[in-house]
Amino acid sequence: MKLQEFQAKELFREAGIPTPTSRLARTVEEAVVAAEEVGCPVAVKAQVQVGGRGKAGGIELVESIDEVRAAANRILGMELKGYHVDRVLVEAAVEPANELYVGVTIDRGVGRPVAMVSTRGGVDIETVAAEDPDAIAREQIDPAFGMFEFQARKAVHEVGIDRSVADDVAAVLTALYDLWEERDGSDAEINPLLVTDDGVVAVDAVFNVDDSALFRQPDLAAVAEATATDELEQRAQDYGFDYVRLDGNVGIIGNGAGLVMTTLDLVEHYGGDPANFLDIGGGAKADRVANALDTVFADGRVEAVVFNIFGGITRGDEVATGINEALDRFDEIPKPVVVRLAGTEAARGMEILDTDRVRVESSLEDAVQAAVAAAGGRT
Amino acid sequence: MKLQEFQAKELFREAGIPTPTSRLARTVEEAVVAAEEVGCPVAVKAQVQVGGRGKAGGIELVESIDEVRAAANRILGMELKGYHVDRVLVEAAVEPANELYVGVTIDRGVGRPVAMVSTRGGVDIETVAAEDPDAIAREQIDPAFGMFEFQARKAVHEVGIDRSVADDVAAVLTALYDLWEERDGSDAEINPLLVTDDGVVAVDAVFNVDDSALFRQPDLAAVAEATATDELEQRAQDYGFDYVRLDGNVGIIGNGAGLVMTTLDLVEHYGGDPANFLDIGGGAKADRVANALDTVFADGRVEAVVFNIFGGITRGDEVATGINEALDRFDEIPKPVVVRLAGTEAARGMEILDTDRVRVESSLEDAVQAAVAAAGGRT
Amino acid sequence: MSVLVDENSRVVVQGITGGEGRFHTEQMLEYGTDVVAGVVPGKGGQAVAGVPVYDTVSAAVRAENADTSVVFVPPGFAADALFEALDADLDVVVAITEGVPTQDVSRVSRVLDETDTHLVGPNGPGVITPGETKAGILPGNVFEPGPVGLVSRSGTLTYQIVDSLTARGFGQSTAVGIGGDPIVGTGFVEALRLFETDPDTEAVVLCGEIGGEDEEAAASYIDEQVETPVVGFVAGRTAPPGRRMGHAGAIVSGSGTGTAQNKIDALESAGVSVGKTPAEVVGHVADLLG
Amino acid sequence: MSVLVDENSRVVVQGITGGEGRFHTEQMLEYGTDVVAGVVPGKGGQAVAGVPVYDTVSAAVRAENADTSVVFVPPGFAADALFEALDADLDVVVAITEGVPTQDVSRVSRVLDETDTHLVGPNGPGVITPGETKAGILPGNVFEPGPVGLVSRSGTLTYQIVDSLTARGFGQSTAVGIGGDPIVGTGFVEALRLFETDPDTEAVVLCGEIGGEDEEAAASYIDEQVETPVVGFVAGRTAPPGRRMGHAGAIVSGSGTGTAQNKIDALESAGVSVGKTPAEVVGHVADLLG
Repeated sequence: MKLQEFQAKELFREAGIPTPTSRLARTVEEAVVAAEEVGCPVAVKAQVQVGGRGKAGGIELVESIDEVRAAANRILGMELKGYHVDRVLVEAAVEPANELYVGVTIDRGVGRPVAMVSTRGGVDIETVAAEDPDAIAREQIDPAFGMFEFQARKAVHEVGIDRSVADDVAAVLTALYDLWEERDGSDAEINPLLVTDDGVVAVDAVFNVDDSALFRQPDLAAVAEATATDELEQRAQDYGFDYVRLDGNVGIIGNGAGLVMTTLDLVEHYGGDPANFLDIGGGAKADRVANALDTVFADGRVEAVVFNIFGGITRGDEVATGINEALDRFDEIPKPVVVRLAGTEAARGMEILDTDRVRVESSLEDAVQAAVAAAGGRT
Repeated sequence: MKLQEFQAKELFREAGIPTPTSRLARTVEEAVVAAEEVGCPVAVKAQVQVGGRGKAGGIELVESIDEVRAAANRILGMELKGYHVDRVLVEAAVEPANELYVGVTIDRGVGRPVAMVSTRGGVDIETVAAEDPDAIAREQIDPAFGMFEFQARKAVHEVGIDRSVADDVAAVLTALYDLWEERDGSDAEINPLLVTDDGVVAVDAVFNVDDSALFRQPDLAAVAEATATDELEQRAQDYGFDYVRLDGNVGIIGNGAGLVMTTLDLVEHYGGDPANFLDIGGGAKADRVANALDTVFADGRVEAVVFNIFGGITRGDEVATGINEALDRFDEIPKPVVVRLAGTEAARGMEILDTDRVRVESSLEDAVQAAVAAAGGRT
Repeated sequence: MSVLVDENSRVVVQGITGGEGRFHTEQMLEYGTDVVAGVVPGKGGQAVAGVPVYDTVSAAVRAENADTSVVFVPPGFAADALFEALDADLDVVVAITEGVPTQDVSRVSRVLDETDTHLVGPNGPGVITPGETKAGILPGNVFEPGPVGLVSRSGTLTYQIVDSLTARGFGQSTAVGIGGDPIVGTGFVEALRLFETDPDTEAVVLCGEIGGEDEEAAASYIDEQVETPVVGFVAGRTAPPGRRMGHAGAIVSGSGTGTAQNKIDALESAGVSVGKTPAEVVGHVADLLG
Repeated sequence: MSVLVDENSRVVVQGITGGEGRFHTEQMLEYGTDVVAGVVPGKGGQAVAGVPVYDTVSAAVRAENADTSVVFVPPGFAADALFEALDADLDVVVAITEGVPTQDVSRVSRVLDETDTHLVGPNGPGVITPGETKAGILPGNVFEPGPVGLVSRSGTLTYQIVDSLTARGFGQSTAVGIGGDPIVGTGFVEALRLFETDPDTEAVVLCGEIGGEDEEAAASYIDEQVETPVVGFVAGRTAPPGRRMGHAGAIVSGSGTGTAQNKIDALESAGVSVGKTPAEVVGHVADLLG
């Protein structure tokens, strides 16, 4: 779960990481008041959970209150990479200066945390990693001990941070690691960490929380609930589904991430465009199946649905019953549905299904091809 | 540094370990008021930093206020294993019941903490360890992680703690370990941990703090300073010496624990009785040497002093100057002093020494024999 | 022969009194697994489906000689259950639990590195050696004994492929569901290493998916150390960057690493026949084992 | 030959700008030790007695090829300095610092167990190979090259015995001051193991003291694995139980373990000639090598 910039900065401030003065604003007038409090020049920054806001026009640096008004007016309400912008952060502008990068994440290859510092902040760090790997110091962290003090010093010196701010940067890295550990971060980044005459300041803030750990981070879980922006994704989240909305017209429902992804891949393989990823999870009962179908039907772009279940824990008869129940909610079936059931109680499920309302296929490949055809091919 | 019972129990309470209600009293009248508050029956317990208080008559269980008065009157002011009792703890008596043992210490053999639980509390745990080792469950702790939750459960079940209090005992062990870790304990013990109808309660409390860690436990360091009871030990502590008072008449000063202990051993080997252990440490200057002599002279039992320095970092000339300075403080040298200097600048030290006032020997064995003879042999 | 588990495995189920633990204990018993003990703190002395319950893993191991654990303990307690299982020196620990915090798994993995135990999972369906035993939640009826080793990050996708394999007459030596989380115990490389030592495994099917670099690591390892022919599949070719697909592992980062294409390229460079569809995977196996 | 350090050792001094660090750097240089670098965070670029100072151990190792560290860092920062030294993969780390909290040393020792580094100390005088190099604070003038290996928990007692040995013509191969704390890196057993592999060490003097069970462990090890003759000494025969004598290690517990007599008995059972006085120790060495 990705926190928005202002939420991440709130965590940073509590952890003692310097951030510029800022105020959150939901309207143009609030933005003006905020700018008056903060003092121009300010940056007006769209608060959405995606990266690359600057390039996409979601951040504007302005000198006067009039410009704040214009910028807020433009940014509030805009669509940014699929997200509706309903809040901006009005933040004191920091003099352009040396830009550093500081980050903490899990190195999946070794299964351990890694803390990173680079003198090449302000740009995409993955590009730096690819082009100039030595410009990033990496310290592998022992998760039993957490980060040793020397590791922050070492990272900072290895990468050649200027001696005058070396201690400040080491302190930020230590604070960021401790925050990451304490608040169950998956990734935490400051890019850029700006070097000013008074020390360093975190101009941007990324903090992604491990979804699996939200149960022990209740305040962050509450934030997550409050920030879903897409109405369909909100509905899926309320139902407890793993759901991702895409751009195509073939609705896809299945059980198990790997199998659902494979179904998406097959839709594309057979010339269609997936409309979504929806994993109903293991052991789903009829009601849950109905909710899934309900979610996908609600997507106006969907022209046909493929339902692909391989029963392990999930029982084919339960799924079939759920599909029937979901269809009962409609006088007329809104979109063609192709069902493929395999595994546990699949045969019984096939019997239960009402073939007047859904098309049944016994192979995955046939089911996907039928759905792609029903949707009328690529959008 | 050994905390007194009431100090240890204060820590236990903060850590959530159940203890009986109690009040500290410095006078008989305070003890009576305390007993009225706590409610009879109560235990009146001498507060001194030694074990085995019960056997030595330092703990009395009484039923009435009159008995409290009598017990406090007897215990306050008594000498207990060399310590003057100036405080008693008046504590609600707990019904005699099943007595358990819970403890945390460092297993020096492996260099790791060990947490222990036994069903044979209320007696000397080292006797239990010798006679019935299986009656103690031991969990070696990984100092990187601290104690895992399962380890407390495991210890409690392995040793056969009754199921009805298993969770309570596990919780106490966990709390004791965390306290031990957080407050830099060297040993922490609850013996006995009493099983009552309402759960478990820590009737005694031992908490020894690692002296080396007092710098980061300032509140415990303050307690340590306030509780030295022997006037000479207090003086030595103020001077910053490692000092132990013994019963003999040969005062011993040296540099380095091993060498001083060896000097003690040699005193005994040659028929004398050591009056003390005093290590002036490494690199001592003249002033420090004078303070050491001052401390040992102040011991009325001392009949002669042997000064044994092997200079590594410590310089023989500095030591000699210090001895001369210390002797200058007296019109007449109070006790015969035998000095043996070796190592760094020993020759120069020998020259500096005033042989009218001290006897100089060049071998350790000769120096010790001379001091033993001067003290008049065994006390 | 087989890897990780076989007919001699003696299984303890941690969290046996919970809904899932109870259900799958019954399923395992039905499949023929020697489920010899359950563990639930505070519930020692009870029994579930005739299986005695102990308070601690060490008590269960001592009393019942268990060598394998299957863990159904909820996420908040799972790490402690795994630490306990590792402390008890089991040969194989299978963690079914979904949603264990990644930092917890990182700490478990730190301890695991110092043991000889094989951890499978978390967030995987477990391990099955068809006809002998299963330690986990895989649907036994899909599997048949045979020469194909299977290792996969995904549960139902595995069943899909196994079902097709079985239908075409290709049984399985052992199937290992390594789990979909960012950090798992046994990864592709370790599973391949085990299969390589198993004379009865004549081919291995490796089912990968987007995210991480485990498929790439597997490709290098195959190139250098694996003689057994490997057939591959990678799910998530159409997944958009930066979005999480279902479980924690299935997320593509913005850059090139972790994409399906990157993984497919790496595997193919190592001589792995990568199928574009599950049907193609079975076809490649047929080509190898005809 | 020698153990741990020799003329090729390249020493980095952690905490070189402090009073002790500076003084003993000069002393080591004077003795002939190759002190190639110092480390003090924030003071990189300075120099002490001509020795260049770096901010981190890794920078010092990279620039100066150091393989040995001597640590003078104050107690509150010592553990971190030791973690840093272990991270830098040095061969030998000598911790002079006195008063490092025991729990800190326990954590350092936890990391140490996973490395190939030899940690000597903390709270010891270090290591000297007479005529070649010293890494620590031992007074070089007392030592002479020769066939006697020495391992001791105590500093000045070591000098006392070495002085007598030297006076009688018995020089030393290497002397190792393992330190007086409850937990140390290299203990008696490890030191004996090293001396056993050194062809130039013809006898070993082991100086123990009350507290702990390291002498008892050494006795078992000597009994089973040591061919080189060993002469012993144990300080603290007259120490009263329960009182601490000077440093953390020198405390007798209330029961039989840790007493001088217990240690002497164990050593004698293993065939060690234990001297009652330092002079007797030298006498035993003379009997062996005379």
